[in-house]
Amino acid sequence: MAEFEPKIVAFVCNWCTYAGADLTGTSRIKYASNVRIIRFPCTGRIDYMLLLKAFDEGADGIIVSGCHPNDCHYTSGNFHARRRWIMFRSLCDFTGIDTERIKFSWVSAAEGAKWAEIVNTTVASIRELGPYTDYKKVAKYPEKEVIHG
Amino acid sequence: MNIDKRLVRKDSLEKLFDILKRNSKTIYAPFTKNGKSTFRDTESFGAISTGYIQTTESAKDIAFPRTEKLLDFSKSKEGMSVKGTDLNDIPDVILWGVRPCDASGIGELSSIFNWDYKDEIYINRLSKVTVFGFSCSKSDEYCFCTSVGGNPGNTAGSDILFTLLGEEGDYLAEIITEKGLAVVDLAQNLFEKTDISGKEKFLAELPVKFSHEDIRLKLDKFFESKEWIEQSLRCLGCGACAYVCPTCACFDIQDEAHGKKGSRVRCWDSCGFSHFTVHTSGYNPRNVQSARWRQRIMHKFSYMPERLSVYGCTGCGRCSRACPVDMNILEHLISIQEVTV
Amino acid sequence: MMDNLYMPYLMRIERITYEAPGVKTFMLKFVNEADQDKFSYKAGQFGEYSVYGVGESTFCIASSPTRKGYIECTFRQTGKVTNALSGCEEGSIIGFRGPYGNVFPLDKWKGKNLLFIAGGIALPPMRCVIWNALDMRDNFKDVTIIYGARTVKDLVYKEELKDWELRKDVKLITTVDPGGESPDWKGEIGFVPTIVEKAAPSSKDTIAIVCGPPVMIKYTFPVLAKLGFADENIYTTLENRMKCGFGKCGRCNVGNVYVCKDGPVFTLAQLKELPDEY
Amino acid sequence: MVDLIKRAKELLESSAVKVVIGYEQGTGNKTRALFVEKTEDADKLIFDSRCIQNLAAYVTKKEVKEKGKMAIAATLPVMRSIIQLASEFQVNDNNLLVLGITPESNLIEFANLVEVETFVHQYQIEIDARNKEMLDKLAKMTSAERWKFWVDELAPCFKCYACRAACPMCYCSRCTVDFNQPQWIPVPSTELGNLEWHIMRAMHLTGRCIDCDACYNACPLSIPINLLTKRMLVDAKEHFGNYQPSLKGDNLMSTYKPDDKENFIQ
Repeated sequence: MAEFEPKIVAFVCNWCTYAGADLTGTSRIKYASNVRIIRFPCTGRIDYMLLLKAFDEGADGIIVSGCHPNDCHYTSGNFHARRRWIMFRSLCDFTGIDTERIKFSWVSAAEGAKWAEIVNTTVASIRELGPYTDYKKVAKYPEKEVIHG
Repeated sequence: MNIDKRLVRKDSLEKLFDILKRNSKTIYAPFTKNGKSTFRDTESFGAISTGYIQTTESAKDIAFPRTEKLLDFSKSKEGMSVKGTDLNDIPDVILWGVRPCDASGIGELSSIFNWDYKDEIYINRLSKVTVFGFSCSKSDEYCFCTSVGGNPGNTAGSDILFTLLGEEGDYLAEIITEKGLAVVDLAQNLFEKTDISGKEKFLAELPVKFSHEDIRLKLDKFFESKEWIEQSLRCLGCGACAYVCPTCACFDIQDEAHGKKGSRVRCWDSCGFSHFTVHTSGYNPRNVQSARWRQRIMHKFSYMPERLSVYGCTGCGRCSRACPVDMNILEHLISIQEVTV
Repeated sequence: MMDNLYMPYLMRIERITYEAPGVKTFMLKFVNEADQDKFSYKAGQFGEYSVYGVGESTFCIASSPTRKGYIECTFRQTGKVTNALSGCEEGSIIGFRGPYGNVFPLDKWKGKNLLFIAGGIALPPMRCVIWNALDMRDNFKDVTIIYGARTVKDLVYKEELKDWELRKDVKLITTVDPGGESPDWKGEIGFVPTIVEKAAPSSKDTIAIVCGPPVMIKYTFPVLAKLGFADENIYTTLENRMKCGFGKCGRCNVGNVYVCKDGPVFTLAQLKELPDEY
Repeated sequence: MVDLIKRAKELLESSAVKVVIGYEQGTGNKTRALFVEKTEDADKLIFDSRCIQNLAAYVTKKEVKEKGKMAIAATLPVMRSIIQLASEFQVNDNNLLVLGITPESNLIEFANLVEVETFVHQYQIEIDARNKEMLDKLAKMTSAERWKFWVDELAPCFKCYACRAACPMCYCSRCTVDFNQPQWIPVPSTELGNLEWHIMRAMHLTGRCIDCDACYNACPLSIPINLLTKRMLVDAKEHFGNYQPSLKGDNLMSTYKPDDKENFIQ
């Protein structure tokens, strides 16, 4: 059997992390290719439902990243996001969603190397954890024929 | 066919369960979780709940599942392929422990799914079900089957109806249909010949509380009544009543897809939801809760009798028990009967 | 084995016509010829159109049953499914099941004048019966079409309107709401009920078919009554929300009448018997 | 409750309010909401320990609001809900009068919502012992065990939305689940969809839920969904300090502090 290749979805803000990831590329720093990047105007826009949907659609891990505190292009978007992440993460923990599979980080436009490192460590740790079968089993619908209670 | 009466010893029920299991029947029986009972695929006789007046959920799930695939589709380079639900996959099911009001509700549900257009998914599911009804020896303040044409020992809808003969007694088994007979054939020695008659004295006593014919006639001129507004003021517009009801059949059709593959599914819906009838334009013909409550009662006691010749209510009282704000259908029907137009 | 009621025909989009902002017409052909052979419908019926993975949406068949080999539908992009339909290209495969509902009683109307009154996106449900009538033109006396939209841009079937205008056997009156006219607009300016009143078609031996937004219908009925139309001679189609199309899902009923089975075509006389829930 | 009946009659007679929302005897041992519009109906008002439905759910209901100024018999959880609703501009002194019922079952009338707030702030929101025990039990489980617990508990949910209907904070005229563009949560009841719905519900109530248990009491299947909001309450307290609904409107999730602490962002 082929080695497990984790599918990672990264939700990043346009102004810092996306630019940072860009820098990673232009600096020719090599990093794992398991990540699909989705760009948002701001971390404040990253709805927690999107994270659940990513798992639903088969992601094994998620990266959420944006500007460092005080660096938000819109002044406070990342502060709001941070509160939301704190609560969402604890709700995930409470419902048994594997919080090890969701990495949060601050990566600025100048931190190309940090981005590469975040991706590489995330891929490595998800590779260790294996595919997110617990979630996929429950999301198996619509393959299942009838859902009784 | 004539109803054949047999005696089933108290301890034979478990043997019957095991025999059916050995004949690879799926058995849906009442199962209690968090103090609420629903019908579940049950592996052991010991897991079956007993002593309930009525299960929290009805057994309609068995022929009309809350979520059910209608068809599968997949897109590929070759084009689109669509495949209907494979009806051969539907297992043979014994529905165990259904109360007579629930069993008779199957008939009402069927009248909807057979109205003109025959819904073969429903029909096929139902055709695989053998219903073991259990008569009621107890009732509570929510029960009113006798007011809508039923009774605690009603055989309608059951393939075999079991009646407990006294607290610690044996069961009288009435074999009502060919399907019931087929079960007897699997366990001949458990169904003993008997000449017992008169199960009535073992049944719950339930006086008639209103006349459903009177209600129907009353409703003909009741559409504009203020009573609907008064009754529905405390209704919060959830779907609990519809979802526990044995005869509510309203549904929604939705597509669920992942990537290039998916299914079209049918799922329960409720006329009590405020968005049930909203047009795409935003216009809502039933834009207040009183109109939605009226629809619920009118549908069951006026529209269904007129269009399908059956009443959409079996008097099981589930909706009243499940209602978070104590909308008691029996009480409301009585007040409809009493109010002067 | 019985047919799965919910199984749509696979339809290929043969041609897409841009009608008005957000409004498109699809010409649909059956992917499987066998389906085409067993399929038949009459003017006034509707169907469930679906984009796989998105869902189903209800609208009428806008083409005339006299035109064989295809069906057409016209829709405005408003909800989830119509948005997805709008994103389809020529050659795409969509689903269609139907036909459902009752029909316009064209046979009963033979020998009479026909007056079609439509507003905005409600011309499509009437287009099937207009073309049906025109394709058997000898059976009817005068045919009048009064059609209005908010603006000139919003008028649908622009090519066909030209066609009808040129025909000697059709009297076409088009109108746009005040302020909706373009510099070269030659039609009427005013709301549909006003224009109907102005045109004052004779009610003698005439069937009126009215279709449009609720407010247009509300104000057109009294005008027709004033012109002497009997309630039995005024027809319209209702468009309640539906899911199944055949009387099971429990949404579309108005009192004990199911729009999907007993409708969508009703006479005003029938509507007046119904409770106000449409 | 003689005081309440007397006061309700006075308020209706003087037209100070158009409707008094309270409790009446229901079926069997149940109590239920009563809307008193005529003074003679005020005699049906009751109050005792069975009156646990959160009546604040009605003050945002269109059909009730349309009647005019409301008075509401409000226990502590109801008063808390009302303060939260006021902070979200759903009620105000012009359309609502609070007839408070103290934890000692005494009637206490407030001139305005500021007084209600002051009263409410005397009491902390405390999670009851039974649920605390349940939360502790869950906390001790492994992540995988908790996952199994919730998938099993939520599987029976048939999405009747009684939890949403009974919750005073779920007053949106169009809930996220009623939208289909995008369709965040599948309409049918499915294992994952049910979980998503309840996660979303808990998130939307974070910092707003006042722990009245209306959702759990309304659930026809008695699914312990209130544990989700309870855990959010506990965690919010831990991260952001003590939480009380407040007229200032600084809702937990719509505000922030530059020095909010966390330990998981790299």
